[in-house]
Amino acid sequence: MACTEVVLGPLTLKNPVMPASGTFGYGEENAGAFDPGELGAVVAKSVRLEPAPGNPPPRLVETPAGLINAVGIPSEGVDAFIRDQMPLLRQTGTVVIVSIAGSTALQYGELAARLSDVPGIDALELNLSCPNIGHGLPFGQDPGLLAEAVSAARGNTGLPIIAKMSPNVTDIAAMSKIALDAGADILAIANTVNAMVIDIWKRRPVLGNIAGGLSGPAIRPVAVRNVWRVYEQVKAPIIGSGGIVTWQDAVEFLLAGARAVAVGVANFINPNAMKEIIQGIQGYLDSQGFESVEDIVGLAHTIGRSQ
Amino acid sequence: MACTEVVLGPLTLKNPVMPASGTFGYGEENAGAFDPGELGAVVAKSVRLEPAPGNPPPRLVETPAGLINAVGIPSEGVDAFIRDQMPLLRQTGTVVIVSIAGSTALQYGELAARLSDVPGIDALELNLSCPNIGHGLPFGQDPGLLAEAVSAARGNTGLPIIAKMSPNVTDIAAMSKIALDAGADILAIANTVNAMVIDIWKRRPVLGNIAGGLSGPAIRPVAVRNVWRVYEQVKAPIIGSGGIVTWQDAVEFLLAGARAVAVGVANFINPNAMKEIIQGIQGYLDSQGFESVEDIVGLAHTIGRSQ
Amino acid sequence: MYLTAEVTLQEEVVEGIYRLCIFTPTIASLAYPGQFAMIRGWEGYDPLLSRPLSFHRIDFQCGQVEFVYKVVGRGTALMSKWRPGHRVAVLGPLGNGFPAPVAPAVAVIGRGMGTVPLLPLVESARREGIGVFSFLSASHAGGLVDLDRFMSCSDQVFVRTDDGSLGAPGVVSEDLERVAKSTQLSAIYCCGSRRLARAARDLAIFLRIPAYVSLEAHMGCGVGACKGCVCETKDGYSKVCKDGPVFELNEVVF
Amino acid sequence: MYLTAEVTLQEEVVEGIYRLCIFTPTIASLAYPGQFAMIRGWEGYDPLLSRPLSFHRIDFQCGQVEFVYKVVGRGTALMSKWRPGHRVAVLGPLGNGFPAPVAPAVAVIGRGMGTVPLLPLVESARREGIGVFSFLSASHAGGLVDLDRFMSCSDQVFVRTDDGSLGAPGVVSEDLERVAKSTQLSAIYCCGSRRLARAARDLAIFLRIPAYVSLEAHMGCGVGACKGCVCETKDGYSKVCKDGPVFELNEVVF
Ligand SMILES: Cc1cc2nc3c(=O)[nH]c(=O)nc-3n(C[C@H](O)[C@H](O)[C@H](O)COP(=O)(O)OP(=O)(O)OC[C@H]3O[C@@H](n4cnc5c(N)ncnc54)[C@H](O)[C@@H]3O)c2cc1C
Ligand SMILES: Cc1cc2nc3c(=O)[nH]c(=O)nc-3n(C[C@H](O)[C@H](O)[C@H](O)COP(=O)(O)OP(=O)(O)OC[C@H]3O[C@@H](n4cnc5c(N)ncnc54)[C@H](O)[C@@H]3O)c2cc1C
Ligand SMILES: Cc1cc2nc3c(=O)[nH]c(=O)nc-3n(C[C@H](O)[C@H](O)[C@H](O)COP(=O)(O)O)c2cc1C
Ligand SMILES: Cc1cc2nc3c(=O)[nH]c(=O)nc-3n(C[C@H](O)[C@H](O)[C@H](O)COP(=O)(O)O)c2cc1C
Ligand code: FES
Ligand code: FES
Repeated sequence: MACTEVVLGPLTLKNPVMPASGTFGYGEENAGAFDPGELGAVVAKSVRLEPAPGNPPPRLVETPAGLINAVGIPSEGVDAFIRDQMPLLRQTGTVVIVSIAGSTALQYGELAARLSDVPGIDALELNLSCPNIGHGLPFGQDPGLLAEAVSAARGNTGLPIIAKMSPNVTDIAAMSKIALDAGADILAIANTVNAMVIDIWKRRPVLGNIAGGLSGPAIRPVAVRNVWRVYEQVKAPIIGSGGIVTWQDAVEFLLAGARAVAVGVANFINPNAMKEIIQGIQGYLDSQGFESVEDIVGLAHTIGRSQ
Repeated sequence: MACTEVVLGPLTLKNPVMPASGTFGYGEENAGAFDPGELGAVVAKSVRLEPAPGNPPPRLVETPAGLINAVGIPSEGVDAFIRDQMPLLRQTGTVVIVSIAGSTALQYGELAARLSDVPGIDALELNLSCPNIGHGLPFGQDPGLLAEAVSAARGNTGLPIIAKMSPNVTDIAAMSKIALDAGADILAIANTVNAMVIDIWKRRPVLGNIAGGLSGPAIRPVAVRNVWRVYEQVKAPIIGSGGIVTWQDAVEFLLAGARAVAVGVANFINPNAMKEIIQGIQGYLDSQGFESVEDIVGLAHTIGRSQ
Repeated sequence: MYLTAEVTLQEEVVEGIYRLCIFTPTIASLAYPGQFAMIRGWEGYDPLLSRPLSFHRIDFQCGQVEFVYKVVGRGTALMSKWRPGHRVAVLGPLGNGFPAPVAPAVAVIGRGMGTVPLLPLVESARREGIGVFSFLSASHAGGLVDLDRFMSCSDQVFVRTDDGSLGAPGVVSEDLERVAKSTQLSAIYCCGSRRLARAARDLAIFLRIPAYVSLEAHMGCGVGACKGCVCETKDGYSKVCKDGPVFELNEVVF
Repeated sequence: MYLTAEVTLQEEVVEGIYRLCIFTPTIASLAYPGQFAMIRGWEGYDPLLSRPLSFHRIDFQCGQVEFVYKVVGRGTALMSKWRPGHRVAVLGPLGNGFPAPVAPAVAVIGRGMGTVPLLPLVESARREGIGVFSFLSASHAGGLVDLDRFMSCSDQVFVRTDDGSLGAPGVVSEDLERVAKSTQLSAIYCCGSRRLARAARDLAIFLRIPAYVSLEAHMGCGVGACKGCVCETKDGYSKVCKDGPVFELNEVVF
């Protein structure tokens, strides 16, 4: 049996499959199809410094092969998170990744500081797609803010930092380099794509927040392309995500250069998805004669096109 | 019956529906379902200065609710285009838009010069998504190159100029302003989204060109969002496109702020699509009590959210 | 429970409204009135998400659950083409259903498809020997699905249709008010109309009895993980799938 | 022609290979061997594009066209679920088919699903009184669809299967070479295998007779507008849908 362990810089996972932040419950909000401890990691929904209600409903709208969400990062605040959620996360017995979302660069620092000494956290993921206070663009779309936010977190924690990049940029590889230079260890490629739907009968946007982020199979080829580019231009471990539903999709990301994958919307349509993906990757490696996941990371770059 | 005429700055169309460049044959490559003369405009496949073969096959790959193409703008060259294609285009009897694609900014100028005096051309569309020679990014993703390409065309023609913007940028509104400042009259929002698919059995990209542009319903919510943003921030007529298949989709773009719409992949799956869209828009206006297309352009911005 | 199960019956009850039965002993043995299931049974990713449907009948003896749904869009249109033998993915039972009815009698008040989740409640009340008064409205008679079942399990049924095709025209909440004056009700259960919900709330406050409403929202996960399906309550946003779909009526901000 | 038409027959010929008949007098009256149609008959946008299928039989008397296809992916899997009465969108006939066979005799050589477009050619040659020699190969006997029809319209049929389940193991192009030595052929028609195509090309050059091949490519529009379906020819890229799908064999760069 091929080895499924993957090493993402300072972080080692027993297999390359984890949920995407905000799409999977590790405790009671679990559809109960399998034990989250089987996952390479669990990833919590992004947490804020202070409690926040999130966006007004409707928060979801379906599109062809996609889902737009404008949930808006409701949060119980970091203190309540540490008190109420961390015990559940720890209990899963696998690697725990906590996603944080700030409204200012400093808040990323503060969140990192608060979470650094909490037992049971293995890495912090910075959700950089949140709009920031006092500036038009989210952190992930502004090179300066991006560097500030990542540096602020880096300055306050020794935990591995995953920078979850926005795909809504001209050059995601350049932005990734900025995040790495500012201290990120791992890149998550990528978050949702800006999108919206208008109700032609009400003649207004469907979502309470007007626009939101598109996820699901519709964006998979866009995410694969982003992983491919970043892999080519940046030396850093990549967690790939965007529209992964089946193990075949996950293998596609690995071949493009991801070392691990995050699964989002698929958890909604098939609560067994992540388990099936873990098994499917294993089966692919075995049947294709590979010895480990690492063997296929980025492999599609190196095999010459034979015709 | 509501009036379907739309005025796009210097260009007046009898109705707001046209094909997207590269997806519809006005002459013999027409699936023959209706007379192209019924369209608001016909738009030719992008033409180059010199003959070019285009990309190696495979050039197309399907994705969930989408199609990636890496056709690569094969062209007979502008001279052969003027000789062989223009008679067919003129013959349609409707507004003729010629799309041009340069490999350098100067080539946009040269193409504009060559086409300016050709009878029967009503507007030039600049396809700014083509990679340029000697620089990493396509014109549409580099502010400096974008300005150069548009200026070069503007300097050599009095024809209305449509700048077809790339959605693969951080801020499409800012890029649109650059195109307008450089002399564009009309914005086409937007071209295809960078994307790719990897064959997990061959372990290499499916497309001969590795990556391509994603179109179809998958990107519709992304395109609507881009039209919405540009409409909010830029004063210029917009041609919306991306994933329009039905008249309802077209109305969505008009409500978001487009004054006209371009239909691409839909022509492949329903050769009657554009005709049905024209009729559907008419029916919507009539049944909803609007007097003209202009009445609903951008309307979703102005109606307050009642709850 | 997430499982694959077989469609055992599909029938068009009236135009555009279908009855769908699925054989799934596990879910049938766990479900209670007011809960729902997320259902998906098509190829491909368009539409992408599962569709939530309330249990209309929970027959744990036959191992079967029954849904009644209206075709309103592409998901339900695809559903209506499923035939017996077709296999579908079902996640359920989900959510907090209706608190169990208590003696002496309960009132259920619903409109249109909102009567769907009320039927299993009425049937269970009847089984427990608790009185039931049903107040049902719809735009037209066809919209009152399984009226006969409501009749056979209720002490009294009041019916109103907008077009007068069944029952005198009028407002069914007024019927409820009238009945409430002469009958001791332990609770009111409501679904399918904001207007009826507001009327039921005011009456329940006046009578000092609990009242419950079953809400709908666009759903992603159905299990509380995505926070996509919120409604506004006095405590802020609540998740319809997990905190509901049944809420105490006066907790909800309409 | 772009029209909506009704499925009249769907049957699984052998495992994974289906026969699909569509009633469309207009297309049946226009189509000729080697042409194809783009077909789409599912809801939603996943899969997005129509699927190209070659005519397997063109029955203009019954107003019917027949396709034979193999389930290889999601589009063909969905297709296989269509039942008589199902309505599908058909665009066709498309492309340049096979040049009409001329006396005294033609050879057709095909492998697997590549035999599909050859059958109407064989049938029309027979109708015209032109001799036909058919050279068919497949991985196993089941892959030789409608062998009986080939038999009844050919002067001689040579069959080879990789697993020897029908015909002696061997290479069907060698059969062709052998026959070509003793028989005067006016042309060779080929489909379904690069290896066979190369062999046929070399033989045709040697015999100084024309040879044709039907190619496949991923298609967008099917009508020549999108330039998505090119193959490499001596003149550069050619559009399979419009310039082909049938090409002169020695024009194609393999
Ligand atoms: C807990 C719950 C229980 C439900 N029980 C029933 C039931 O027993 N019978 C029944 O007929 N319907 C029920 N619904 C509503 C049903 O889920 C929607 O009608 C269905 O999902 C629409 O899917 P569609 O693809 O046909 O429509 P779409 O094309 O997705 O949309 C058509 C219309 O339906 C609305 N809609 C879409 N999805 C939802 C959703 N998840 N919730 C509410 N509205 C939606 C859209 O806004 C739109 O107006 C229930 C909804 C919830 C949340
Ligand atoms: C002119 C023409 C005539 C054809 N005639 C027949 C026929 O008579 N019988 C038959 O069984 N098949 C025929 N094909 C091939 C058939 O179109 C494909 O098998 C079908 O489109 C696959 O669709 P899918 O959704 O099932 O597979 P997908 O899931 O789309 O793909 C599965 C596999 O099929 C390949 N494929 C997908 N689309 C095409 C395409 N357009 N052309 C070639 N390969 C493709 C993919 O690369 C992949 O390997 C023909 C193709 C062309 C171009
Ligand atoms: C309902 C929903 C909520 C999400 N919440 C978060 C979040 O809190 N933090 C975050 O970084 N990403 C969030 N995301 C983005 C996902 O983590 C993931 O990056 C995205 O959905 C793309 O993956 P997918 O296509 O597999 O869903 C959310 C996505 C969805 C659909
Ligand atoms: C096969 C194909 C070829 C295209 N060729 C061109 C082109 O030559 N020039 C151009 O500006 N856009 C080209 N496009 C992009 C379309 O014009 C359009 O912007 C895009 O497909 C989005 O619209 P759609 O989703 O409706 O297809 C092409 C698209 C496709 C699918
Ligand atoms: S549907 Fe996901 S939280 Fe309710
Ligand atoms: S499929 Fe469009 S040119 Fe051939």
